Amino acid sequence: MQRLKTAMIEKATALLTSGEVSKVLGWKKGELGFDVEPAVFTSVDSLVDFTYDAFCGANLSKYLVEESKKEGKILVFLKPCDSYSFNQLIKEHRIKKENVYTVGIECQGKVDPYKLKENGIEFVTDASETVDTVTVNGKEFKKEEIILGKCLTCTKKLLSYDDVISFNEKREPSLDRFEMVKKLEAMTADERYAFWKDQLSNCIRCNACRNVCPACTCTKCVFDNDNSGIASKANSDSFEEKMFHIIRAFHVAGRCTDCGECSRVCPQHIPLHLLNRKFISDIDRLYGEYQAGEDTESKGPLTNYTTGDVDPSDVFGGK
Amino acid sequence: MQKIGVFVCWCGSNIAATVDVKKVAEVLKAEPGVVISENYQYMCSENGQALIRNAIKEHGLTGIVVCSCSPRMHEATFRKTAESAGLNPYMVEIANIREQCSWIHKDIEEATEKAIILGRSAIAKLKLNAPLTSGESAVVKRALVIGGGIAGIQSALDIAEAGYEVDIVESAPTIGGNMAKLDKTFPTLDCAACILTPKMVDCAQNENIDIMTFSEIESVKGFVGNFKVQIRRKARFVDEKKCTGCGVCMQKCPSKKGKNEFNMGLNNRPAIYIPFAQAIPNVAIIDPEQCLKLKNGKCGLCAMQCQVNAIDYTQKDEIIEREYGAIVVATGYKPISLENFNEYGYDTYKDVVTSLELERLMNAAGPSDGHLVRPSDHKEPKVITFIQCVGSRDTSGCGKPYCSKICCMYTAKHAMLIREKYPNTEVHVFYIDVRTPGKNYDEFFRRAVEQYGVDYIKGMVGKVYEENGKLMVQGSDLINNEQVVIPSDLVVLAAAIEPNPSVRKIATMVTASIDTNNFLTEAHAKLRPVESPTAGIFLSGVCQGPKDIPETVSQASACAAKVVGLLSKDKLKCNACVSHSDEMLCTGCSVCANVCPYGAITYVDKEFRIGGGKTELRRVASVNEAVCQGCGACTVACPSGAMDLKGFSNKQIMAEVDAICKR
Amino acid sequence: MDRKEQAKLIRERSGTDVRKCMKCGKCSGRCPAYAEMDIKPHQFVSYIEKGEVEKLLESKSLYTCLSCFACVERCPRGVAPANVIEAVRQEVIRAQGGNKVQAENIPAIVDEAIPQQLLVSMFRKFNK
Amino acid sequence: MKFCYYPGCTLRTKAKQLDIYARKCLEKLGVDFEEIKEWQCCGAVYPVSKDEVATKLSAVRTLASAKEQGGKLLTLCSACHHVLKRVNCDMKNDANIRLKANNYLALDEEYVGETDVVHFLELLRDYVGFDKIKEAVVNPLKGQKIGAYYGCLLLRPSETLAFDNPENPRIIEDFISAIGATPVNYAFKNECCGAYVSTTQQDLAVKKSHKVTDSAKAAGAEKLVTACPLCMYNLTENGNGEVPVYYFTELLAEALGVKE
Amino acid sequence: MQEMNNEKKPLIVAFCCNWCSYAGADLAGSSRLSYPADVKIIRVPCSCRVNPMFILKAFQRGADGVIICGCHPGDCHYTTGNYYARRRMSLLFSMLDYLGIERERTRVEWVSAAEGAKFSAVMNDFAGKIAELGENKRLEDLRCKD
Repeated sequence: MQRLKTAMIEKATALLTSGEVSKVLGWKKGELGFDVEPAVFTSVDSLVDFTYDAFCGANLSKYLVEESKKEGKILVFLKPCDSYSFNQLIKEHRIKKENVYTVGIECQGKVDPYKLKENGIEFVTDASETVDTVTVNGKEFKKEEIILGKCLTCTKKLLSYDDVISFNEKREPSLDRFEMVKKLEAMTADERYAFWKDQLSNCIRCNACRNVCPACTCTKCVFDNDNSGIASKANSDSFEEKMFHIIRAFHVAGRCTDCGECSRVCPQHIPLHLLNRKFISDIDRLYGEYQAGEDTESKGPLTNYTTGDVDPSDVFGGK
Repeated sequence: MQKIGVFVCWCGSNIAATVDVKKVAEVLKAEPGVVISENYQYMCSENGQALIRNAIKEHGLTGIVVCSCSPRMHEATFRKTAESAGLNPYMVEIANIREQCSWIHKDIEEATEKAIILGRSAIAKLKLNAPLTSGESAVVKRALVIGGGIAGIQSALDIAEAGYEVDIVESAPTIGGNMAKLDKTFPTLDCAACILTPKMVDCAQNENIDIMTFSEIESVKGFVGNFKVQIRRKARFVDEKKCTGCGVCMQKCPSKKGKNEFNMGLNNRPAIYIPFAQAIPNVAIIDPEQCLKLKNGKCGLCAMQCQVNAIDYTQKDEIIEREYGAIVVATGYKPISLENFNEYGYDTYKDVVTSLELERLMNAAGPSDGHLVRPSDHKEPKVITFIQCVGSRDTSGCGKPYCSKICCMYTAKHAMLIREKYPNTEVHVFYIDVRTPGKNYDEFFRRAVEQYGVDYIKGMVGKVYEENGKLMVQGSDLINNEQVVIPSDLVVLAAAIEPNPSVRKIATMVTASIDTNNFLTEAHAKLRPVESPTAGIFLSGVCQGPKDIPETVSQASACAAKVVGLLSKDKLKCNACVSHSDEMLCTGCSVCANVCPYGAITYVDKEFRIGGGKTELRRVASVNEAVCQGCGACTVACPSGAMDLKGFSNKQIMAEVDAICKR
Repeated sequence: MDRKEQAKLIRERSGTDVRKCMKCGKCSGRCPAYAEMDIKPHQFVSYIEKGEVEKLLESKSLYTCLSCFACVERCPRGVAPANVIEAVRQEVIRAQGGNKVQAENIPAIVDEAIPQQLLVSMFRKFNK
Repeated sequence: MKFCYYPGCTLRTKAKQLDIYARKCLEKLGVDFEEIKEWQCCGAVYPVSKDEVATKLSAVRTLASAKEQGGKLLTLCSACHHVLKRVNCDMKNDANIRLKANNYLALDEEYVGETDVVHFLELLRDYVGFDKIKEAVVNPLKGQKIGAYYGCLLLRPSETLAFDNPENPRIIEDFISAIGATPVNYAFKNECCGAYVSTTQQDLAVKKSHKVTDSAKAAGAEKLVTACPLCMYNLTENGNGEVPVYYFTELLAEALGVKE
Repeated sequence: MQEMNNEKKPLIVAFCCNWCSYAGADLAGSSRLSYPADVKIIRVPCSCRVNPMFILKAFQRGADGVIICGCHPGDCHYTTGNYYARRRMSLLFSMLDYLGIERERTRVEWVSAAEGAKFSAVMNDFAGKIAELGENKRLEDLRCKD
């Protein structure tokens, strides 16, 4: 991990020095060690705060929507999952590609701070990792015990970039990403209802999921727009949050790359990605496998059709 | 402050008998924003409209709700009413309390309650309506006629006569259609060729008409006034421009086993052929299934014989694209296949023929040169039995549920002609009903019975079988209450007619409505009988419903009049209910353009103020209002809610939902 | 039971909609037992449609109908005249003393070759 | 695929040939079949009336036990086939009859028409295939001119029976060709022979049977084949006596070389 | 069948496309083919105009069933609208089912302008199913309690 970070800083320094880029989008250390934050570095000097370690879970691509509009080219480091979001944003004309220099970096799963806390670690003094383990404050964890949910099922590959930094150390996913979706589908309607009622009633409408989501880049969200007919700031009845989450999932259906940021940032630990994954698994099942963000040209499943598509009445296998 | 007027129509007793219209008016009057609420016997009548006009002026209404029949019926009427009183026509909403309320409910209380809810819903929507104005689009001054039978020919001639260019696209190698195959025509008994072929020649000679035979419609894009049509000109392996129609190639062609389509397969034709003597264009065509050169490369006799080098074995299908302002569908009919009617032995016995086959057998240009002989042994039949309604009026699933309309008359014609030319021939006709509405039609039929002694038997045939060389026709004689068996030499089946099978594909391409029998639907059975509900698509001939020649020609001319009316305009008013993008919300993500069937959405980079005296360049969607047809696909695809549909906005529909769901 | 009621019952039992008949006579045109019938298949449909059953109950056609379903097969309107005849026959044989076949006549009928099925059918068709 | 073989009453007595040869042919053709357990009479006549339920129950029992045995119900006699197929259709489509029959029978599991009723000729056409039969023939009946006699029960009403084209069927002709003989087409192959009234109104039965046999004779048929014991009896007893009638299975057995 | 008492009659919102299904409903009307008054129709230009938000809004406001009717696939007045609607509704309905909402409460039917009888039959059937399901209890907590 250290050599990866070193190589990244070298790359950033070189590009800043040559003037090819004027800014670098990366991660900055926090006070507690695991509270790494996305940050823009504008000079070689400022790179002292630059970091890349097992805590850099945040997806940087969404920041480019704003950053790429500004003057000067920006260097961005993209983990595999970030690069799918990046591609999707390119497809939707949300990022000015000519203003961005992309460097793909490899990733073997990022640590989930909540799981650290559960293991009694409140702050990080030192950390190191291998492909399969993470050692924090001298304590060694197996990756599958400690990394983010989204990383456990990750099968994403390094796509195409201006440059790639990789030492060919890839971690294999330890779980099937649709396992929980399948489990829910196998439940009775009553059980599913109870599950979601229980989960979604925790929602406090902090909008963290919406704010982090790289597919949610609307200038103004329909939920904030009086003309949409569904605007609401807070939940006025208990269905509101269901409605919010269904609509949000629907709005990103076919565009969601399954980056998992929504669940990562949810302060209430609601497994929001299970809504998106339901759409993804239905799309794969009904219309053929589709991975949003794998390319920048293909038509999304909801802006496409075949004349022989299944009827809504047959989605469950007949009326 | 909105001032809304509510107008509840009785529709005579159509609404008032089931809905308490006074109560509806009264309750709706209490709705916020409603300043006047009236009820009247016929709101669509001049008096009713005057009542609305006066109320608009008197109360300064900002919008009106009419509780009446379906908006598909009178929305346009009331919009005009509003407009004439100075109100924007889109400030009108209709609550459908007839088709969707009074006509389907019996309980007055229940129907009244529903009518009130529908009224409230319309008021809720109206409150969010905004005055709309229609854009304009230019009209391409050229018409397309699909189908070159008598319907297409007549429509094309009339349009061309009015001074507009028109193309006829015909799938067969010649125009003329079914009528060209007929011998004589009822009720005047003049010969079909004598009245049709001059019209065909007119088409060929008219400068405004371009005939494309052996061609099919490949795709249709666009909208009224601006259709873009791709036409596939199928390879005929003969250069149309060079061929003089001399016919030498036909004589020399060694492959003579092709079924002669023009003679209903009753005889054969060579692989290179001209469909019939008066074909337009009078140009040969090669049947690749039969041609030895095309099949195995050996022959080439026709090319050697051709003086003008018109033969081109390498010819390929060609696709051309043209623009039209209007499209006439005149695809016509064909007799149904008789596979479900084996009791009449059509597939089993050679001497059981269809009426269209009989036309060819009796036609001077037919396979027997007009000498009526039976197909099996070419002998003159002495007893001929006609069976009517073969597959018509059949709801069992074997045939067609409708009356084919032409069979009674042509059967009477056949019977009469046979009795006249061969007085020693016995003619029987099995019928269910003889239907002869039309000028001089019943007189015609009676002549067959009274003057020519044709034996009409009321009853259907149950079975046709061969015994001792005769075709035994066993059926009911309901008047005599007997079962009769008539030993016959020739049996003629009046097979039902059905729309040309290609019409479904064409209807889909031009987005015209089509009914369960594959007949194209007219916009209104009485008031707009020659137009499809889809603007710019017109219906000519049997594609709209069974018709005889006089009716077809009348409809074809009516259709042409409508087309000319359209083409005479320089600009058309567009649909006002179009999509528009809120540029402040739009992120330029391109999702909407992906689902637009009309290509109406483009993206532009526009400068926006972002405060602090700064601006930024943003990519936003822009809707071409002349092209947008207002389906709304983009509005749902748009995640940001920037795309909305005028007249059916998110807020309006939500308001309707709210009003309906209010308990 | 009044005759109208009886007609209604027969109509229901037949399971066919006699109002769909367009009076083309194809059923009678096809019927192989037509000559032996006093009331013809199309008349059965017509009488039932009008609610007149009296003549039908006495018709000998009830026993000459061969149940060959040719009329059902060929009706262009999906009416089943054979079902109507059967429904009337049921009305007759279900009534007291309505049996057509008497047990004492059986020995005369039975011959060496007669299949069981035919005897069973005879009882089933003509007796309660 | 398994077939539950249903002989029916007549095949055990008067129509033994139909039965015996059928079994031999099935074995020869390698069809997986077993006789249906505890079969009952099909009821002989399909009760057309909508208010008849009790008379359909024996057929339902047979259908249900085929379902239990997990095979398609294979019939031979046209009358049995007609009754079983139509009752099965009622159980599938007529909610009233389905409810009443199930209430009455109180089976372990409700019967709702799951069984496929397949006639032996359909088996030959759709499951074995006439091509395969042609290959299996060791003793082709060359030169024999045979008329197919369909009668009514296999064909009508075609909506339910779905056996073949009701006015111009081909299946028996194809069968005749497959065993090496020459099919003879004649007009009355699907006309009723009048068997049902042969006991009560013999004159009519004679008339109808003559119509069939005369028509076949005139067309040049030397013999007729049928699947129906009623037709067999009636055409033999009441026909013109000039064209002998055979069960199709007998001819099949002969052609396959399993007839003793 | 009518299990609910009179105050709680089922409430069904039907979104009908203007060209086929709304015309089909008109035809049902002019043919006097009745269906329950519980069904209230909202006219939209095309089934593709139906936003999932409308459906959720209807449930939120107390609808017991929502049905979307459009032209038969292949017959859309706008050529392709119903193909998009078909995908959208397939996914949305599957999602509602995933959240434990009775799948019978939502339906899509293709009804042409010629199918007045079908329209009536569909509405009778749907209204019957909704009546059988009873009040939208599962979604009770999504009602605005005003």
